[in-house]
Amino acid sequence: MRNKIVLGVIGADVHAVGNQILNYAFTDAGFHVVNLGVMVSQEEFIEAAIESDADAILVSSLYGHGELDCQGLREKCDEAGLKDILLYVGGNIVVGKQPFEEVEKRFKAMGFDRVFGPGTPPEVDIAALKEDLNWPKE
Amino acid sequence: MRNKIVLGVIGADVHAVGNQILNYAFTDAGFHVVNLGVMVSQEEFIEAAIESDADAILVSSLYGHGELDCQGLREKCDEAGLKDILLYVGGNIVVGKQPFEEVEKRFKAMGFDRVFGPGTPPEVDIAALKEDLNWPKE
Amino acid sequence: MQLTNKKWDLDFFMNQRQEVLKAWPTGAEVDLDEALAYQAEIPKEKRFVSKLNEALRDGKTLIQPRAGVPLINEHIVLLSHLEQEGEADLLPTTIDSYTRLNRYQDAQRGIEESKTSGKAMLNGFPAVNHGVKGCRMVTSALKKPVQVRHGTPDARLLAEITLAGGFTSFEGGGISYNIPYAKNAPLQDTLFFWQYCDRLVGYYEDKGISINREPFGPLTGTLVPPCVSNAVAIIEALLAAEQGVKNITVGYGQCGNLIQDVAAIRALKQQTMEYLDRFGYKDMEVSTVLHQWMGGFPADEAKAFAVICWGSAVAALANATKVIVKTPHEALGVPTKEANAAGLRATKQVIMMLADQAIADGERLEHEMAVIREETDCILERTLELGEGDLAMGVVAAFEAGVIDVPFAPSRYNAGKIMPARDNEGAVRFLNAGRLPLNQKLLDFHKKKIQERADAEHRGVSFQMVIDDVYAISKGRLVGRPH
Amino acid sequence: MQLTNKKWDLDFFMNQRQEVLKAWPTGAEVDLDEALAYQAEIPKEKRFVSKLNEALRDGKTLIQPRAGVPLINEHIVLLSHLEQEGEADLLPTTIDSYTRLNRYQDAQRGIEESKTSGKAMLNGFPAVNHGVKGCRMVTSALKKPVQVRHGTPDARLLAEITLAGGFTSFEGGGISYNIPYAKNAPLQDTLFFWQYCDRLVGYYEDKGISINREPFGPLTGTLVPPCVSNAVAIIEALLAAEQGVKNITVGYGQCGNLIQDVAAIRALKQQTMEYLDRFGYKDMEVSTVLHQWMGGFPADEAKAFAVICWGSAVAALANATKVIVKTPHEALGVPTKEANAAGLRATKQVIMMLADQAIADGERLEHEMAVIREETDCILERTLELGEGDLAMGVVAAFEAGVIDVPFAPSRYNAGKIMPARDNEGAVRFLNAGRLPLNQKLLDFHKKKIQERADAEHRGVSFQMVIDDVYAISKGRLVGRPH
Ligand code: B12
Ligand code: B12
Repeated sequence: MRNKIVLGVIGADVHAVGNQILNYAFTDAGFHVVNLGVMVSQEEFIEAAIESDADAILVSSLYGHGELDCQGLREKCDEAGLKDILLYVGGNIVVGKQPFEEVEKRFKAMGFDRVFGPGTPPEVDIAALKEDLNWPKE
Repeated sequence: MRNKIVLGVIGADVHAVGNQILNYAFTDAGFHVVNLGVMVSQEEFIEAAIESDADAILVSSLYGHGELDCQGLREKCDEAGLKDILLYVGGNIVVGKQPFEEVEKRFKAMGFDRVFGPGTPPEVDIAALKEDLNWPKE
Repeated sequence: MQLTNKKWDLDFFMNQRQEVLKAWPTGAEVDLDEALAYQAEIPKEKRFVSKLNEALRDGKTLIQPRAGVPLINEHIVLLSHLEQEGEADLLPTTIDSYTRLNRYQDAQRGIEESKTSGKAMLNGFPAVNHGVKGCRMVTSALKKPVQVRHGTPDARLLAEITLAGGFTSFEGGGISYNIPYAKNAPLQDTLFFWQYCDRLVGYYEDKGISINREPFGPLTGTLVPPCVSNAVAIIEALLAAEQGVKNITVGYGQCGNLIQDVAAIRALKQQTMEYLDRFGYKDMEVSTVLHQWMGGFPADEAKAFAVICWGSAVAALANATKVIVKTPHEALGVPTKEANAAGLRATKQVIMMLADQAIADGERLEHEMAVIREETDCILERTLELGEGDLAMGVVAAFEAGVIDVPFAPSRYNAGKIMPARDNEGAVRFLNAGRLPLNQKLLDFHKKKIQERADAEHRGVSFQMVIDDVYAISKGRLVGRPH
Repeated sequence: MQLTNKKWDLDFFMNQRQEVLKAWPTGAEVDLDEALAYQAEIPKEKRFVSKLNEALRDGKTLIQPRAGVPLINEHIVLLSHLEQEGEADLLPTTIDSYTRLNRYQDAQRGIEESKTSGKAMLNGFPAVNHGVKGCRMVTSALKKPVQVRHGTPDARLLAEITLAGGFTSFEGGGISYNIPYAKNAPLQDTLFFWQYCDRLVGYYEDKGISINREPFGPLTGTLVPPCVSNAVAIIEALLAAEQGVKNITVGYGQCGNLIQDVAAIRALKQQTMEYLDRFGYKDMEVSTVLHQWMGGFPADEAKAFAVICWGSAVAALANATKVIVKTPHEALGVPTKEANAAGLRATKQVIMMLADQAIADGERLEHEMAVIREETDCILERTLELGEGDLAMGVVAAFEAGVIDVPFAPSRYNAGKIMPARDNEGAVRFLNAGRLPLNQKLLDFHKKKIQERADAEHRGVSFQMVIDDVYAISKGRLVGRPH
């Protein structure tokens, strides 16, 4: 079963609460979680994904600099040979309250497979990832 | 000096607080006030204006039925010989929050000389009336 | 006939009904047996009485909006929105002002003009004109219990139609729906009309259908001293109980000072039960309602939210059984359904955050309760004396004598001699107690409290304080300080 | 060099300054004498210290937003809006996250991209990049005092530039701007960096320019037990005082239970003064700040208003000197200026309605204060012991030993052993006190309190409670009850 994920909060972001909760919730749901915590660079995400042979990278960004911090992550994954790795991003990923559709479009254009808005509960993330990783329906 | 006014709350409206305050404030400002209180019919306004030889009628409506209650007041004044009597209306004169400009237009079309929105403080009403009655500038 | 506080005998009541139902064609739709059968089918979770009793048991505070528009479908849409988007626990149907004055012809004009103009031309739902069928369309479309809220001095026909129409609670009373809502209605008459309403509810009760009754607590909503509104609420509870009402919600309009408000709600509950007990009414169920600030609101919506939330906090801390919710549009006009739901959601959030909390008790709260209880006793005892034991007659005499006196009331049957003003902490006191039968100790207390404020403000005690206080909350504070 | 809690001698400080100012070109703009002269010209009503002292004297609660955008003109427009439309008493300048980590190059990129895209690409105002002149453009354009608010472990250059730039207050501390805001910053380093900042303020103070300092009270903002944040605030006040700071605002993030919150603010003020006194710091001016709920907010704006208003009520009832205000956009992102002003106006309305009121005192409040005081003493005494009398060294050792421990902190220098959860009334207690040096009586108290809740919820004590509590307020209640 594909269940290995790398989790972390990108950039200079220190919002630790959601990360700790996601770690707990994904582990509880049967995933093998490599949690990098907060203030994680793109390079650290990629290294960890290679090392753990991950199926997905889950990037959190809360503090507003998500757009700057995420630029180029997909390209770097490609270069590192993580060809079709799933990339999710979630949290408060832009500065301010912006229409979610536009934000989603911008991040999808950057190469993210799924984009989650503020306050998405873990159930939703978990269901989505199970689907994308072709877990059998319960 | 033209300073005689008739004051009252029109229709089935029982909002008494503003009326009592207006009575106090206009009297204090040097007007001679005939206060009819609440639940005043168009006929009562007109009778009182004739009897007291009033210079202006100040109609309050708070409860939302102002538009129904005020229809035809100007015409009845004309018929009663109160040819150019000043007609003011103020309070929460329509149902709900509506753009003030439109409301003002509708009430001016009904023959009111001035229309005051919700929560207008007495100073403003008094200044306007003094101007319309040509009181000497202070 | 002579007004007395005695349960109407059934024949007399049934005779009266014949007259009442003739006042407008829809009266003919009311068939009491059929209505009882209809009410008996309404499930528990849609009944006011069971919801309130549940909340009482669990120490919860329920939330309820005010809302009413002229047309049936629009009204259903509105109430559905409030139960879904507003998370309302209890629903209202606010009646328009023409209906309140039995001007059904004018209400009809309002319905027609609302249809043609596409704008609401009435400030509420004209239930009598819509009749029993119209009311049932409303009450059956919703998941939550629905109450009739109005301000009708003579609500006999309205009560007949709405109870047959599936409403399970009816607001009002012979004093509280007269003095603040009418100019020329004699108290004898309105007390009699409300004996009718209470007798009707008592009849339903006798047949096993329990209907909630709620005297209107806040009266004129503007600086009403707690003892005045509590005295009226207790009287109306007693009058209702005599006619057979069993489930009563006594109400109070937030004054603004936390300690005074909590004390008032607690005293209200205690004294209502004590007086009901004293006069021998058994098996009574008494709940309480706090109305968020009923006086002038700030026009700014953010500030209006603040007033709403502070009222919610007080309701929760006082552990009122329910709270009546204002909206961010309050100062401007009848709210949109969105604004109404927003007021409810804000209220719900506060109530839930405070659900498990209580105010710190202490001496100041005890003292405030003692003051309110003593004042209320003074008024009630004197009222009973004036009626020579008959409460209904006592009420008429008490208003005539200024023994009960409501500030800013439009009614000519109200003495209008008292003048309330806030003290230095914002509690509502008497600047002038008029002819209220308070004892010297109490009068001295009020005098001292008002003087403290005057000293703090470096001005003399005067009517200007009252005016300043009337505007204060709408201008962004509680006590109307100079400049 | 060895970290000790001793006032830096002037030469050492001046040497350090040379290095610090080189970190970014704008450092060269700082001329200390010229800065002193510039500060001396700032009138009283634009100075933090005088506003706070005035509020302390009059028992008032001032209101202050958070706000910062990348570009100077936009930032001025924003703050002007907040002082006019928001009725703010005190103004902030919130610094962006790159600057907070001394990544001035990235901040520069953010400035450029904000200019070209027309969107704010930074989450705050990059004051270092804008330099002394840029800061003065901001502070001189406003009528109210302006404070630097950030979260910067190494804020030395930021302090130099902003104080020279006309700011009259500086938030932060070696613990409070490290543990919640950094992952890898050793406490030795950040304590040292903040001695620098405090020494700089002390230098201004010595020259007659009084600058307010404010340790960041709420830490991670999420279920931080009062004794933890109070202990940190008191330590930072002591460390600041040693370097010559005279005017300190100690802070606390609302937990949500009224009695606990009022008790915490009162205990904080008392103990700060007592400890300052015990260590011989004279002529200290101590004010307090309450932060409206700092954890996850509800996304719905009406509910967010409710959280804001309840925080305001607590600030007023606790008589905090100021309150830091959230906005109805909190859950979604950096607020628009309109949303920010709305939060302020709601807060102002609550504060003013409660300005003249106090909470009813009583046993429960007394007891809660006694608990917080005793816990805080336990932590502080053990910290001093570990430092063998030196507070700075004690802090490093205390964090290592888990004697001070902040829940949900990102820092690897934080033990992360404690687990907070709410009790049945919503007060924050220890589900697991980790290695905090609480005595058995206190531990038993917490255990009892958590057990009460578990019993009421018919479930065992578990980590699920903590998770439920983390989400509770954003889901519309205080205590995270099951289902
Ligand atoms: C207190 C109050 C009541 C009390 C009134 C007690 C009494 N007898 O006086 C009670 C609870 C009984 C009540 C009842 C009702 N009310 Co009412 N009430 C209010 C409230 C909260 C305050 C009114 C007040 O006293 N303000 C303080 C005084 C000083 O201000 P004012 O009345 O606005 O008057 C000032 C100015 O408007 C101006 N002004 C007034 N008239 C005029 C005229 C002229 C010519 C000029 C120049 C100026 C001027 O000067 C006055 C002095 O400063 C308002 C909402 C608000 N404003 O916050 C609703 C409000 C007026 N009520 C309303 C309604 C609908 C009702 C009810 C139908 C239903 C109900 N909610 O129960 C009944 C109506 C009964 C009836 N037949 O009239 C609506 C009206 C809606 C609309 N127009 O769209 C309002 C706006 C609330 C709302 N948003 O829904 N109400
Ligand atoms: C607590 C908090 C803080 C604490 C953080 C303590 C800590 N170290 O953890 C403190 C006070 C230190 C702080 C600091 C700052 N904060 Co802050 N903070 C918050 C707050 C109030 C709650 C965050 C939280 O813990 N939520 C609870 C957890 C459980 O939810 P969550 O974090 O949203 O995560 C959940 C979901 O989003 C989702 N999720 C998250 N990531 C991902 C990823 C994937 C792939 C998926 C599928 C799902 C997912 O699942 C999580 C679990 O349910 C939020 C606003 C809010 N949400 O109410 C602001 C907020 C995130 N902060 C903000 C800002 C700007 C800052 C600061 C820059 C400035 C400041 N205000 O001081 C600094 C940043 C410092 C830095 N370098 O990062 C902004 C971000 C603005 C934006 N994006 O436009 C917010 C939105 C507040 C606001 N409206 O201004 N903050």
